[in-house]
Amino acid sequence: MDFGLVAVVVGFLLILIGIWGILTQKNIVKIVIGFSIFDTGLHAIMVGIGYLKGRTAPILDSAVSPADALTSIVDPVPQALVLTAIVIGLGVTALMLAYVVRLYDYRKSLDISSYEDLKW
Amino acid sequence: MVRKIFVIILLIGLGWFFYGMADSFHGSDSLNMTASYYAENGAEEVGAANLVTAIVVTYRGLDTLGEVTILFLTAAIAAFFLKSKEEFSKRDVKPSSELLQTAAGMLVPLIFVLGVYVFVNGHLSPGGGFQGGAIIASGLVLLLLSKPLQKVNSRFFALVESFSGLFYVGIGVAGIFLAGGFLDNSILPLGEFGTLLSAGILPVIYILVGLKVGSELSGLLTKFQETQEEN
Amino acid sequence: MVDSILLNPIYIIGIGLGTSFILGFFKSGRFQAHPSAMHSERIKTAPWVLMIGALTVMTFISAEWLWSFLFNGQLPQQIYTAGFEPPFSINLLMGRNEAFFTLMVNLVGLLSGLYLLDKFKEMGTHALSVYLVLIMGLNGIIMTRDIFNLFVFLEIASIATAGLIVMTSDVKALSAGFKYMIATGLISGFLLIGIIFAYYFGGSLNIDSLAEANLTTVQGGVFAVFLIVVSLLLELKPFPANGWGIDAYEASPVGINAVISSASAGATYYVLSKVLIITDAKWYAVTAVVGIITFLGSNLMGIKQTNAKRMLGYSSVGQVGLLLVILGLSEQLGNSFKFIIFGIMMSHYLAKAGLFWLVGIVKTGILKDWGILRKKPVLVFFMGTFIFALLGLPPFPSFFAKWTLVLTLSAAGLNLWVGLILFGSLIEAVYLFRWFGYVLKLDADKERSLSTPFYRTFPVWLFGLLSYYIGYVASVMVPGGETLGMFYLPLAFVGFLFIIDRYLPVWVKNTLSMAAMALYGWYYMAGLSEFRMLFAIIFIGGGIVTMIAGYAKSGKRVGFYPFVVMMYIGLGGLLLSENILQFFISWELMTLGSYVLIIRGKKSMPHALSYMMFSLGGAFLILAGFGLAFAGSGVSSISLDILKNVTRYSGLIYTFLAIGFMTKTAVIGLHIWLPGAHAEAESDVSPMVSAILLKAGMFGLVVLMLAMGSQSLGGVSLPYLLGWLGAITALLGNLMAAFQEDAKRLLAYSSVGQLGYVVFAMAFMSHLGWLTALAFALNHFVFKALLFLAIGGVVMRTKTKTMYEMGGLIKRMPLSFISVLIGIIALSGLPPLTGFAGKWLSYNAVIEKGWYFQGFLVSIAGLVAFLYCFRLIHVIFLGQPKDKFKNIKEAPIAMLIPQYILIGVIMLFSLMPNMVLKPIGEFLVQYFPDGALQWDGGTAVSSLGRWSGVAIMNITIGIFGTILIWLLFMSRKAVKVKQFNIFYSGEAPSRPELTHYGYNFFAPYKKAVGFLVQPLVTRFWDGIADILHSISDFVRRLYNGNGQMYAFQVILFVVVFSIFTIG
Amino acid sequence: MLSVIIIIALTILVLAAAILAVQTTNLVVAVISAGLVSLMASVGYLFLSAPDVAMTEAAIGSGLSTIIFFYVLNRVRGKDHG
Repeated sequence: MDFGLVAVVVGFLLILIGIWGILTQKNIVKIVIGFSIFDTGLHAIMVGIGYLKGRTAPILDSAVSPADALTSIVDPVPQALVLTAIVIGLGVTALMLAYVVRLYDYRKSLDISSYEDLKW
Repeated sequence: MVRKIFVIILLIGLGWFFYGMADSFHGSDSLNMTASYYAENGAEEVGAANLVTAIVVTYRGLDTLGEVTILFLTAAIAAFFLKSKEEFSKRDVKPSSELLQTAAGMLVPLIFVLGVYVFVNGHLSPGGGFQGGAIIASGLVLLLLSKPLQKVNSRFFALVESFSGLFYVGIGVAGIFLAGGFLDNSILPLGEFGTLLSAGILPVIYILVGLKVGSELSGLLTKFQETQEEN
Repeated sequence: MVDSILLNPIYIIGIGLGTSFILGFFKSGRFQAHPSAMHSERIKTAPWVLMIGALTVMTFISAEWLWSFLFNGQLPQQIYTAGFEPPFSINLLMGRNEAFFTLMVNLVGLLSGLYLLDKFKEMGTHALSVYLVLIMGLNGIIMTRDIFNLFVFLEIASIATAGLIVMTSDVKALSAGFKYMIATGLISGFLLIGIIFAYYFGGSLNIDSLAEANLTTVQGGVFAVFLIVVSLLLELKPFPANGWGIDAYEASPVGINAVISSASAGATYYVLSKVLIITDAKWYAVTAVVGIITFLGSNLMGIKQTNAKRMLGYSSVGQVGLLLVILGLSEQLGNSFKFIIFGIMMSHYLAKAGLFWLVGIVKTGILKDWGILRKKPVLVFFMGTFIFALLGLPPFPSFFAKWTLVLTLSAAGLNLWVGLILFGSLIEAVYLFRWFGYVLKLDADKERSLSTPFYRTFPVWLFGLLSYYIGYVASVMVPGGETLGMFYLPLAFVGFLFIIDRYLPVWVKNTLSMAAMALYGWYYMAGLSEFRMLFAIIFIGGGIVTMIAGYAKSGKRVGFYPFVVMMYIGLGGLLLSENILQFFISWELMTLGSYVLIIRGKKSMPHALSYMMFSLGGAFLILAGFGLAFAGSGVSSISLDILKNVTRYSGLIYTFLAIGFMTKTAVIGLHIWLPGAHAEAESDVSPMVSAILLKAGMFGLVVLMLAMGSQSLGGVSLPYLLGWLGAITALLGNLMAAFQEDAKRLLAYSSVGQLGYVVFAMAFMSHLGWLTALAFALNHFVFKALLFLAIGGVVMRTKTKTMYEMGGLIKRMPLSFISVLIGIIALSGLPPLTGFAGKWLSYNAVIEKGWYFQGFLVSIAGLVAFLYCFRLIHVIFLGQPKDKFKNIKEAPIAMLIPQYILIGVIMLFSLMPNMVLKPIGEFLVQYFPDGALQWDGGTAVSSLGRWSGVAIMNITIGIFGTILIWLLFMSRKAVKVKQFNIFYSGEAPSRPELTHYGYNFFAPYKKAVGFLVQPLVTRFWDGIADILHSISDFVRRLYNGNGQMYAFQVILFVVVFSIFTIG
Repeated sequence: MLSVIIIIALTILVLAAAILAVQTTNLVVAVISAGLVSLMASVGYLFLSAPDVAMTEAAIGSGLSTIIFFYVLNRVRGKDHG
């Protein structure tokens, strides 16, 4: 069983679930939750892509010497990217939630259809 | 309902596309060009045992600078418009239980120490600035939970944040003058591989990242926490 | 060479970031919910100054780099971070493009930073940091060569944008910002999937390495390419998945908008262009298609907008669409690609930022409240500059870019693209010119004042002036640009007039302008040959004569003279043109100048708009025609002579050009702008536009027909069609003239009819026909100018244009009466005056050609002309004087002088028709050798008869003199009754004019032939406009303001796009 | 073999939690479920030899974001749901 493929597939499914939430839930908090699941899916895909079957973490210690790193570690690059992506995702989520708070202050409503001021 | 049907149709379309992508993915047997380079040369060039850290802080240092900037942005924006009233309104918040307060008093320093440990050792073991910063921020949450009436000095976070950010950029620029380029970690000697004081300036950067992320997240949390008072 | 240590481009990023971190040290002056509680009065300019300083340094660095790329032969420089070479570490590139784009971003960032001083004071240091980070992020987007790093910078930019949107902090901005975040969140998610798959299939994150990996050939790699391209396209807000972007435009503060529109769009666009190298030809084509849909769709949406910011948002998106088209077609555009992008990009950049800044100065988005801008004429000037620049009118860079674009696309055989681009530009012109019309015409709210602090006007000034400078730069770069020197001096004079415009009285400026035109004619026109000389007499000589009437005006007449002169420069330029570029620029200059003249009239706003639309439509047809000619002649030359050598598309070229020119001659079907435009214009403008300007179209036809001769399209001979068109125009124009109540409208319609004669006569393609046409052109100028001046004088005194309200003015205004009398005699083609010569010639020509039925129509038209001429003289001057005009004065002397000069000219021509006809005939011989008129002294001899001007003159003067004396004698005996003094059963009639004999003068005829003058054509064009408006209104309902709807559209775009591109 | 079973279980749980998170009308449950999704994902990352990511996801994805969510919920609680 290829864990990498599993992660990729699960990631895609999470993305679809997240989008479903974003598109169908009226409540803006739920929309943000949809985004957070969407993000988790993204991260899962990225980690899955970097995985090589049967290899260890890209940390060189007593178990893995620099010499045989080439054949024994998984790809570190996607992991580095995911670290960045996770932090960015947190930033986006926090900002969205800040929006939610402010929107709520104005209209006392969490329904996205209350916020259609600009259109056409 | 009609709307949901449309969404379902749309998601089927998207899912079909994703299926194509997943189908085209079939793992790898060996590291690709970029990863091989890091595996072979990372330890030698950067001197960090944790290759992810080497990549995050050095090879892709600009990304990391960018991402702390994003947190900085978020914190600044949230600070801008989640501003609570200047006077701290003394509404009746139930003081938390004695137990929680005591536990927090003991745990919070420990959590802070753990956070610091994580980002100081980022180049050797799993973890680093982000994780350490996040741990520090969660320590703060505990503090806030146990003493909900305590006014946290967000000015302090802002100062720490600015200082660490500035140092970070400064180290980056120093790389141009002292070494091979922006954010080059070899402006300090690489040291002995696998020890705490190794990998050049990398641990310093990661400490700064840790401080910055920690203070940014703390600032963010404080803002969200303070908005409670307006309620 | 740039010292790469001291001016390392990475400093742009370092300084941007470092400074925003430093800004964190300042105690934040924070936003307060209650403005009263603004605790931060001792405001914090220090942080603002710091930010401006940082932006200045950033601007300087990129300017320095651009400078050395352009002038010092600097080579592109790679900047490695972390001291390792790519693809293993992130690298940035500073090349010519990067320097250019970062300079754009930093400059507009700096200026908007200045502009936003007030706003920043209100928002505090946090906003300063966010703003600075936004600019820094855009720089990063441009320079980075690493695709994940690109993602990070894109995120920085979009989060900063979302942050700045909410900093206006009203609920609308908040909801817009939230929608913006949802959409960009999804888009960046898709981008990230694309990036990681690109890494998987390509083994690198470096764009250049990915390009080498040929992802599109790797099975599965296509998915990665697809996602990357689609998300970058989505970042550029393609129609129709762009509601979120449009809302953001509407919600954000104007200084920010300027950055989003000019800088962000530029940066994202550049990113797409650099990332497309990892794809293949197919993706370029896809980009072009998305671009054209966006260009057309967004501009269509723009039509229905009433809010300036939203409208500009649609326009920005549309412009980006156009840029995408160009990017997508870059392969086909070859060497011209860079120049075209440069031109379009610069115009968009300068104009959009400038317009957004103006929105902030006017402080209202409601288009109809923009009249207030007239309080600052300079700003109106710059607004005009920006709008013209946006639409690609000369002398702005986008003009030269569009010109090159059309020529190159035509040469590549991509005619459909040319058509679509020009059509989209026309739609864009509709709403931009409507807006400009509001500014020029609508009443301003007197209560409001316009606050224009220096830091707000300075950016507008700078970008306004830069538009001209860059336009100059572009003009030198375009092929044929070296021949544009002929415009420099005249246009410099126009600039001079602009500068002195607000300070000098009208008579000084009038004198200066006349002198300048005389010099222009003397210096430039002296060497002209043949036809051109004839038109030079009309354009320049005629122009000077009509300008004498300008002395009748008092005050300063701000905003008049620069445009008059510009129009005449355009007209003169047509004559001087040796290549199609000069010709087209002249054409546009003339259009621009005349547009402003026309819109000065009292109720002329809608007419000026329709004038502009028809003119631009015509101009675009001309442009398309030139493009085809360029392609069809097979020689890569832009000389006007290529029209003689076309081998392909000749029918189409002929048609396009003919229709284009006939929008100016106002042939039936394209005439609906004319009556309003001519009739509502000021009294000395009407003769200019009606008697002179129309001839520009005729000159175009002359050039066209002489070069291309007879062509046919689909088996139909085009001159034959023109003949019919001319005949019908003549008849209907005159009929409509006969049924007008408004004296100036009557004259205007009469011009429609008479230009119909001209087209008709030219269509003969024979010696006599052309002789008629050219002679008539000269005559028409003389008598139409005379009539408009005379009637203009009357209108000036009576303050009405409605004929039945006048009457009996012969005694009060005898000199005007004589002018009109002579004018109508000349016009209606009665002997003895010049009109008769035209008639006589045309009958000869008809018989010669054998177009009897058309000839019949034209003769009827001639009869109708008698009717309206009769009405003109009878209703206005004869009959009984109205009480209120008892003490009316003769028209001002300044109006009379040109009239009598013109009368002198008429008399001269009438006495000696050979003076005009003979030289025309002589040079016509080389084109139409057969059937030339023979001259026997002053007597013309054709195959059908002979005609001597002097003899006829003597006879008719005798007859008419007798009648006139008799009439005058009889009028003494007339019984005087009061007009309108009629009561029905003791009640005053509700519409007393119904009882006036001068009202509906030709009612019986109207009953008989009125069906012919139903405003079918007007209805047709109104119908087209309605359809456009309805489509616009229907489609924009897609943008229902719901964030989920927008998210749905974004994802739908991805899915549909995937179906079309990768099956 | 054990790892395979754990992975399968994690997969099912993650998806179930995700669906629960977007479908439930109770915001508290939704937030907790979303946090669980992150938490289980971070466990999964350990199996994918990505301890750094696992730590980060656990600390940030399931830790801090959940806390922020709760602050927001606390702020807007009870007045609206849906």
